[in-house]
Amino acid sequence: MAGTMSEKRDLRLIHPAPTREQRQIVPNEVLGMILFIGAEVMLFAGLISAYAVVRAGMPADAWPPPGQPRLPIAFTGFNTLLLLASGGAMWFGGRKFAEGADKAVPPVLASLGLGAAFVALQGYEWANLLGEGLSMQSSPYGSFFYLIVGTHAVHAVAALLVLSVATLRLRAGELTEHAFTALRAFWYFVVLIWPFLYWQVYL
Amino acid sequence: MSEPASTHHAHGHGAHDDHHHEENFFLKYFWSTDHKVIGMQYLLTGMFMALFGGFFPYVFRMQLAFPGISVPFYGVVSPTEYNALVTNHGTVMIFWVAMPVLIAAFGNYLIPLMIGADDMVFPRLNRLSYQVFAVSVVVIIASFLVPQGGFGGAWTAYPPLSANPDYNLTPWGSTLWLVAVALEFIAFLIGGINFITTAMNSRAPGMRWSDVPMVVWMICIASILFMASVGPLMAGAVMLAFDQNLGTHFFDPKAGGDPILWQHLFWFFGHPEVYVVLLPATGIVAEVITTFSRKKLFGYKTILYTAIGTGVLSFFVWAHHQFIAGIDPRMANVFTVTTVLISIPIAEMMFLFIATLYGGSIRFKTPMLWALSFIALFMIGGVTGIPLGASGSDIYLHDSYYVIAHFHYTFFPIAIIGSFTALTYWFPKMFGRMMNETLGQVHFWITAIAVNGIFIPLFVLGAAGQHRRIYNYNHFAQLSTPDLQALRILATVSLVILLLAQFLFLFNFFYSMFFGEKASKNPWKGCTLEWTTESPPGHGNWPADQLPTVYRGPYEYGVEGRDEDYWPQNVPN
Amino acid sequence: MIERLIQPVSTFAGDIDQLFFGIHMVVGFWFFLVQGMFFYLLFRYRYREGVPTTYVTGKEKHLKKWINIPHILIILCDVGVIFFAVQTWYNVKQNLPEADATIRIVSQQWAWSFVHPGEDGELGTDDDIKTVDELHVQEGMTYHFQLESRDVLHSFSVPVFRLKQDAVPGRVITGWFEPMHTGVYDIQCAEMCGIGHGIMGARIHIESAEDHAAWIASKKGT
Amino acid sequence: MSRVHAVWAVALAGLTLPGVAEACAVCFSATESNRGAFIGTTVFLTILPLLMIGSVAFYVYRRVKEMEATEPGA
Repeated sequence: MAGTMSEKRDLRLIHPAPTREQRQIVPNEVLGMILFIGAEVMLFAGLISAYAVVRAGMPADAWPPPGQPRLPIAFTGFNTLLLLASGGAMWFGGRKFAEGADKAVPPVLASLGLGAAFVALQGYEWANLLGEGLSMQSSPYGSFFYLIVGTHAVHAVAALLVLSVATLRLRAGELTEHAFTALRAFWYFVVLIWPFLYWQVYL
Repeated sequence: MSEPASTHHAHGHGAHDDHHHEENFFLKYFWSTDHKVIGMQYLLTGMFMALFGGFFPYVFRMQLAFPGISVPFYGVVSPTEYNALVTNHGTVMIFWVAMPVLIAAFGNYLIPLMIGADDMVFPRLNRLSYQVFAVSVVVIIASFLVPQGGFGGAWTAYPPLSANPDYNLTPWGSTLWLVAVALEFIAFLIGGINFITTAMNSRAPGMRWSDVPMVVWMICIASILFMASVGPLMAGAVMLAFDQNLGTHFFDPKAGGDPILWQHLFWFFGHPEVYVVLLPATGIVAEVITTFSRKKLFGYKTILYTAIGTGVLSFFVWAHHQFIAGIDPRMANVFTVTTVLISIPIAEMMFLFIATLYGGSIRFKTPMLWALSFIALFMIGGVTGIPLGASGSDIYLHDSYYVIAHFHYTFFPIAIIGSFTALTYWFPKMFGRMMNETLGQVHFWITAIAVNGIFIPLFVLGAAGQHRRIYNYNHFAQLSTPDLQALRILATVSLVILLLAQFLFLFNFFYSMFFGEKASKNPWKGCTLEWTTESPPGHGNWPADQLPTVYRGPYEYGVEGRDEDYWPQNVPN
Repeated sequence: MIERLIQPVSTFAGDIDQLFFGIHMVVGFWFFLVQGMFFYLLFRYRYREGVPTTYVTGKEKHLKKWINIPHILIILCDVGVIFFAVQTWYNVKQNLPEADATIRIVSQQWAWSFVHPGEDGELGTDDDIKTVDELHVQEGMTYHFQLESRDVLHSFSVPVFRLKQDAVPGRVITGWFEPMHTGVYDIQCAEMCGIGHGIMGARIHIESAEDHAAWIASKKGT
Repeated sequence: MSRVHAVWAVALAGLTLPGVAEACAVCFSATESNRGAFIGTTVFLTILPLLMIGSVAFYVYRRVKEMEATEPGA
């Protein structure tokens, strides 16, 4: 079909032997999760920015507001370690997956247990603080505390629920490697953003 | 959506075969995971919302031209209703017309077809995206029907007005408005993830980065921008919802909050959002211009770089919406620089589109007319952005009708002309029939002339000091002169003409859908992959054994020494 | 261009009008040049039977210069625009000349209240004059204003001054103006503030020294 | 963006810096720390998405290179 006049240009326009097979550059599930986590990071960045602005707008002696309870730094510090341990267990589960899907189940269960303990202890802390008079309405201090920590808690609970279902599928050998990677990535996000929030909100 | 665990793979056709049995109507059109059906759902919902959001300006422009009259088909407009109408005109047109039609409808419809895939990589998430969007449509419509009526605090929803029912007097409307917007964001977040993943991983064999059609690139860049900017606004929306309903004081200065903070979070999203809808429209225009001028795109990579440059810069310009909002005046200097600089990549992109015409053989068919009018009109919007971005003149022009005229000269080309360009161009592919060319051209000329009749008077009114969102200018001595009123009437008459002309389009659209001339596979002789399949494409887009392979770039028109003046991407030689 | 539509009445109004005019000249030049080129190309390369298209990729040096040269020129124009814009902004918003008098402007849904210094020229003394929707100033005097809001955001806009400033509840925002001509002009609220936003106007009375003194005297003891 | 852009951007930022360094004459009310927080979070919110997009783009770029290196045909 090509004419003789400009064979050279025509040849240059044809790619040298396109590869027949099609490959994913980054696995679908993983890429989708990376994008989702990016949006989530921006959500938390927005919350933290809002917190920083309101906090900076307050007089120095009004933050935390007088008469309001102080946040339990040590207790939550211990809790933070629990959550980090959970992240470590999840990472270990990911390594074990290479040896077989069922090998990954115990570390993942341990991770879920630690994560659930974290959520439960945070809930206990909330109940105490509410009892002591720190509520969402009592001051911007309280509002931001419950907003930021609560947003993280929603993520943690949602991740735990999804991961529990995924663990069942993992045990049945139905969970694909990439889906497992994507889910673990979300858990790492939940774990790793927490120390940053702890630093900003508690310290 | 923390489980994108769909095991569907781009070419895993075996899994699909059991779908080929006869599906009932509900499953086929409401529960489908086919990207074409979802794209069509988005398109039709967007068109419906365009009628909804297009009726509002008719009502409030009638009120402005003839204050106090009983508007035909509506009645007398009260200040509350006026505020709700202008607020929701903005919200609906951007979030329920421009976004769903340009990004979701054409993104869904075109991306798999243009990159030679059989569907999106996460088809079920895609369906979920539309379902969330459909709920948001119901919520925004419901916000008008609740006691005290729809939200009327401007589409920017600045607190404390939006946060406190004592101030805005629409306790239900403002909450529903916020919920609808938040749901809509979730829908597009899910959709955007799908678009980017699909475009990256499902490209046909042989399709390199530089073989991807421009519109796919643009939709992906827009989705990235959207996802990177929406987070802070979601954070702000949650805080605003808590302020409205839980008695918190995030934005209430009396209890230690900060009202400027919302503007901070809102415009961080709000300005990139402009480019989120602009880029897909420019992508559509690029496709149409190349096809109808029979020319390769002038500087494919440069256009891509200008789009990326625009995207990067769009994160640096947002505070120009706050020059006079009580932010630190020193910040205005920095944002003036970035805002004026963003004109450079956009101007360059327009130059490149115009340069594409050089040496072509231009056919003035309806889609081409729309695409060309996009360039001509968008340039007016572009150049009038400079006096607004320049802090010194913005002191006067801020919140005046000059702003309104400016952004309508950007958004009208983007949302309306961009959508018409795409609709008229891909109509044969979507419905397998051609639209009526004569009706299409009549509709084009009426619309393209009427739109100038609306917005050029508004530039003058804005320069004369008329501010936005005021339901009756007779309260201001300097604004109630007969000269200015004549301009308002001119704008209103043009608007009515423009709206009436849209019925021509609707007739053409639905008539051609059923009775139009049958379209061939490739009626415009385009090079991109969507023209290599049937019109309309069947389930799976191509027969399973005939998925295309790509051998060259998307715009090889007029290659010397060939019999045909186009060379489709999938033809080996 | 603006001054033909609405009179400039403050000392910086002329600067803003000039900036507006200057920017429009620059962008107008480019706009008509590019539109001219656009329509020329549309006409020149319209479809004609048997005339083939030229295969151009956009990498050709002799064609690229048509993009690159305007590109650099536009950057130069932008630098000019930025320079003058920032200069004007600095004069109006960042710079604060010595004041002859200070007034307080309090906005609320949906009215403006103004506090003028009385005969002693000091704000916050017993002889302050409070008015609603009516601001009285003397021509040729430099005024500082302290802008406050009681409830939601408002925006103090005086089109003849080319001045606009949002009022933020919880903050006191300071700005300045110097009226040049006597007369009565509109004040508008330029930020959506609720149902009555459309009627939230006021009038500014710019008076000569004698008239202003007479007005102050007439308010004495009220 | 080309190097020309970067040079211009730096030059222009330099032009406006003196204005930034100067004390704020007209914003008496909100505290200095609040204004600092606004500027700080502006920078933070602006840079963060670009950093994230940049690093993901770099990761993808490296994956593509990696895959091309292991490609059987190449």
